Amino acid sequence: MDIKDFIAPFAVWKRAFEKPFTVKKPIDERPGAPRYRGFHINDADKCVGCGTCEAICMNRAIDLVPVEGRDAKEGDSGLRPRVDYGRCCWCALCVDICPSGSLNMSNEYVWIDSDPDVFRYTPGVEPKPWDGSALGYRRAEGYRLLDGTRVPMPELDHHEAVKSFLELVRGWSREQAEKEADRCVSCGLCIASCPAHMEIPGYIKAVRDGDLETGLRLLYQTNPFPEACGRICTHRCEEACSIGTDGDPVAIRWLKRYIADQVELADYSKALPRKEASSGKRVAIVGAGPGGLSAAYYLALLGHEVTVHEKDEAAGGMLRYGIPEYRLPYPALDKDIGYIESLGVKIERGAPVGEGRSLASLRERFDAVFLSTGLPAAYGLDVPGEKHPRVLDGVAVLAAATRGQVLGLGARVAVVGGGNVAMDAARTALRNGASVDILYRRREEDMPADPDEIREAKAEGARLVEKAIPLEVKDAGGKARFVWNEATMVQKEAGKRPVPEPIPGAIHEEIYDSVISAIGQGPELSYIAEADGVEIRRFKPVVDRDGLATAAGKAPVFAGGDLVNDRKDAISAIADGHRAASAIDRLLSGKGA
Amino acid sequence: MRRQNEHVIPPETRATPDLSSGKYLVMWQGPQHPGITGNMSLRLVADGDTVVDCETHVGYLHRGFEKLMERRLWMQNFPLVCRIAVPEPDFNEYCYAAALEELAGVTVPEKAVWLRTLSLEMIRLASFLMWIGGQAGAFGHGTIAQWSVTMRDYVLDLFEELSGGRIYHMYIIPGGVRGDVPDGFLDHVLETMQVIKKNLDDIELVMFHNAVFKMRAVGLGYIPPDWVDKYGITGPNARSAGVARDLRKDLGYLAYPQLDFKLITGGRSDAFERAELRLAEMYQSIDLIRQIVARMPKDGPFRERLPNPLHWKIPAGETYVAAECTRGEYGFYVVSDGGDKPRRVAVRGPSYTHAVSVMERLVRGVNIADVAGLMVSLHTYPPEIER
Amino acid sequence: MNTASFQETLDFAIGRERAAVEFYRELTGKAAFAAQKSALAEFMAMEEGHVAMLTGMKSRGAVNLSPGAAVDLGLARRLAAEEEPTAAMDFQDILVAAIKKEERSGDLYRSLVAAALDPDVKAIFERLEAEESRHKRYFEELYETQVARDN
Amino acid sequence: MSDKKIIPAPLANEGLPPDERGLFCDAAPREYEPARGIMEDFANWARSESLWILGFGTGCGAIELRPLMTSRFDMYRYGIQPRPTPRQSSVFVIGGYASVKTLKRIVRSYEQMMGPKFVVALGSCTINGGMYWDSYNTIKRIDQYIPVDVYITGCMPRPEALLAGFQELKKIIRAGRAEGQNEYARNFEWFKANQKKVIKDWNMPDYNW
Repeated sequence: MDIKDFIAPFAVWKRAFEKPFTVKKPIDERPGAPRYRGFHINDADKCVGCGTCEAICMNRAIDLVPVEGRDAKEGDSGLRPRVDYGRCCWCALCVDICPSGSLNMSNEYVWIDSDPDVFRYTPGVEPKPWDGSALGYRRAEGYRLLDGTRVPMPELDHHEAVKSFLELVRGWSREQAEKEADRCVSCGLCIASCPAHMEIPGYIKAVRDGDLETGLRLLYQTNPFPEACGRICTHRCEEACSIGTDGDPVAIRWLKRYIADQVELADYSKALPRKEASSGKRVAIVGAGPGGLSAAYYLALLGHEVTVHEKDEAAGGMLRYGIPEYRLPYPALDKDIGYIESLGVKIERGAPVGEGRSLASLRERFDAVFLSTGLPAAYGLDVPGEKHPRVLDGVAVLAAATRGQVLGLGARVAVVGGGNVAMDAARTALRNGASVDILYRRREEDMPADPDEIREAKAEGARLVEKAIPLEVKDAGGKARFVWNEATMVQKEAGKRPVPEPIPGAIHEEIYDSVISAIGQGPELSYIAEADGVEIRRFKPVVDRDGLATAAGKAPVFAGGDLVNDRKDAISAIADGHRAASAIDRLLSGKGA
Repeated sequence: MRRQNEHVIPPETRATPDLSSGKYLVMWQGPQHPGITGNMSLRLVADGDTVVDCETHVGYLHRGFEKLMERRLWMQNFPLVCRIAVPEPDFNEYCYAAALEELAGVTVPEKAVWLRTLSLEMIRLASFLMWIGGQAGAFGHGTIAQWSVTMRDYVLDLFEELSGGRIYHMYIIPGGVRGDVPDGFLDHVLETMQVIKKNLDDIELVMFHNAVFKMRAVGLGYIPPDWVDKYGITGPNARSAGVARDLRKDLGYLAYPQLDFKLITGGRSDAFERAELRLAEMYQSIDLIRQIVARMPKDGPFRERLPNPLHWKIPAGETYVAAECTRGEYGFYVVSDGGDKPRRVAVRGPSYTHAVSVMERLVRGVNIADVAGLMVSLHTYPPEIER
Repeated sequence: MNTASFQETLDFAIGRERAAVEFYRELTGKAAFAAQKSALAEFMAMEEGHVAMLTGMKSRGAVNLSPGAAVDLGLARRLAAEEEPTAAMDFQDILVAAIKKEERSGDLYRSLVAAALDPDVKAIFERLEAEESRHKRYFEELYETQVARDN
Repeated sequence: MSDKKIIPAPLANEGLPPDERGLFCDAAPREYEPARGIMEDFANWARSESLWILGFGTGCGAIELRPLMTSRFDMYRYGIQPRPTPRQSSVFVIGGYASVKTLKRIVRSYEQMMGPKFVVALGSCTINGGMYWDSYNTIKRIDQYIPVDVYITGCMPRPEALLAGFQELKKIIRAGRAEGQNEYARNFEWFKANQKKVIKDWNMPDYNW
């Protein structure tokens, strides 16, 4: 110790005149940093209520609560996260993981109260002073906890694909499927949007865990057509997928296909539930499409004896005769149907109901009847000259292709319509070596077909002619001269979709070898007589929630599938079949109908 | 009376005093006591004003982290770990993240490595600044804390800018870090380092050339070098005892092998030297931060993409990842059974050895008034004692 | 407008609606199965409703119909020239027949509007024309959503 | 707070060794009776302007008290300063989570404080358990055990939030609404019953001030 040790400390007196460290008005002068993790803000319109924030929150600080004025709809649970600041640790994992990116944080941090019960609120719903704060924690650019990119699906090259009816989509390897399954956050928004309410997060988890038998069991709980649906389902679920709010939705359909593809038919019985003991009841099903066979599957499982009456020579309905082989190869469909038949379902092929096998007689012989005859008849173009021999029916063309008949479409084909049938017909024609024009009355974005289908049809070489209103078909030396009027889209009424309005004078015409009409299909209902007591309104049997069309008379009649529902896709038909099967079982077993 | 520069070699074995003799005074220091470094307590037995026996009592801050972590997903644990050592959360974050990365076989991008190093050095500086205020305060010198805690706050401002958090940064996430540096951040770092360096010069003048501090700290709490291995003493406490041990050099993790710094060791091993050594390490940290800022890659990804955190499974295995924190070796031992949650996490913090085993022995023979100063000179954080 | 011409105008309109009822009755006679009959019965009931409505207006002495014409979706003009529905008529055929019929009624009223000298009579015809356009719109909408779904 | 059920239980300092009886008060706390009108207003103003904090860092919240005490935020200018002993303090700052072992010391320190006394609770942990909501060793809601006047949310609340909290407390005190102490007296048995539910080794007197 020396004298310096007494003097040196005084040296810092020189700092006495420097600016002090003190912040004069700390509360007002010091906002949180631009990245500060303060109180939550949520864009309630962007938020879909998937609850991923709730799932990642280690503190259970987030609760999804119903919000007034926000109803559940497809792709939106109607719930919004409520944050409990008695739990929150401001880690912002919820912000990092939020699939839609709606949840963020403001840089506000002062909230004081005497009541411990007030520190919870629903951001974006209950107004707070920090709503809409521009500053605060946001997910950094290039940083996401979730993967917004789908694992690419190997597909045939389009030039290659158009040469044959080989299946276009090749399917995933185990590694690819597991990687895709990993993207799922199990929010379950998809379940609500699936007509059959399939246990989607459950089977995706099964893929992740490599437990495909569990996956298959979950699939068959609600859908006995996993091979078919894994390929051609309209996948409404993927539109609802929360990951799809800011990225590619999880490829639910391909994962379903992966499960079904990986399990051999011989192993199905190991994974799937056994048939219950015979109930001694007999059920007749009209139509061996997805609706009818689904009902058959669930009825057979419940121990009922099921006979399916099918007018065509093979089962599958539109899955077989309406969907080309390159989308749904017949072995895959046969696998689904084969398993249903293995449960003892009897399918009488080539046995149309109508003359000689009336609905009334079925009602005599069986304990219940389920009608699922679909929409087999194509509507005509309804323009002058529609009876021209080169004007073909789209559904019939597809069926002929299935039967392996020579289509004889010619070199230039026009397909009129914008639905999936139109796309299938166009691509079938392409595979038959034709050059194809697709004529649609509205714009491409209005087309009811799957965007994938449209994209692929175009990639394979089909030319899309938008806003073409069919006017007439004239004869041109055995060929068809198709005349159409170019349209312009006019928003005639607010809130409704725009109407194609013909542009005066903009008449085009083109000579085609074939004109395939695919503007829509209607039902075949001549087999239902008035005496059957099935109420029909506007060519649709009127059914209740369970699909019951009539209980009067002999055996009750149920109806479902395209015949009845508005969705008109396979999965809706499957859902109808399942629902009707449950209702029939309740009725037959007397378990409170 | 201890004289200047005289080491009291503390007795290692405990001679249980006969409390019924009436000769001894039993007193509690803590948990509610200004002379304790956190929420823990010492049961002191004093003969006159000299402590003859000490028993540490911990458990006031026990939250059961290691158990809680077994119930949470791998990623969900990342906000939890930083709470283990409150004044320097980043070491927890780093060790946990690095353990997971090792088990899962993830390589962290170069940029993240440097940002992690920056973050660790910044928190080292902040933690030392907090400590030096306490050290001076324990000897009645309140001014230092007025300065140094503010300097620490400036570092926290930097953290706030970088990560969005003041105390708990939650910046080092498994796979990398949570964001790149914001615009102008590195300039702010350099400016702040300038301010802190100037302040440290003042502190050196006022504290280390202060007769009172010298008289009370020199010779206090002598740690014999042979205790270092015996009791698992690490960090500045060990280096002050002359043992050249620093995980930054020994393990060479993160960007440390690419940085230019020397190991600082001492030999006198008393409270004064430990303080001096820590001051030197603060200067060293400033130097390291400047080096990092200068040499950090400007671009590149800052986080490796990991699987979906909601069902991230880590292959079965176990690992121990350690880092040199301000007080010594900080380590995470993580066992995975291949599931989505840790099977076992054990945290090794230096505070346990320093504040319990070493403290109980060093405090014998020390004046009651010096207990607080001695305790601070070991630099311990009670929340970290009980994981 | 004198009462007589009001009565006459409405009688004319009621006559049109009665003819429409007959139109559907005739079609029903051709129908072969339940679905056709129920659709025709529904449309016939609508026309009967119009008869009742117009009769009521006649007895009250006032026409309370909105003058706002519905949007023309333009289907009527381009759908194929009317063919007599047959026993195999499907929903499309029935709808087309209905749309065509409404279109014809509308056309008739339009020409009557042009021919009418009495502004009050003109107003009534205008309203009747608007009413027919709303009917047509109703059928066109059905056609769009139920038949030409894919086009 | 309305559903506080009074559990009638004999509360006494029974079980104390006779020689320690005299060290403790032998009566339950009483409610504070305010003086009249302007006198009480003046007293409340005085109380609000000299908040003396008990320097007991019960949890991690204590870390933000250091910046508050020192030059940058300088709470002394607001009449706030830490005191080393409960006897001199009027504000108890619960620094976040409280483990069961700490709770015992919190109760004891709180009871030893002279009235009028106030409690400020920091962070999520005191409100609803915070991130230790499923820990076996922490209590979830501090207001089950001692009355709380002001909660400041955050994890941790920043020094500015703390200052704002103290300003709020001042307002409450000035308005004469800082009822915590009276509430403790009114519901003494309820609080005691709650405390004893979690503190298993209750080896201290019930009236422990």
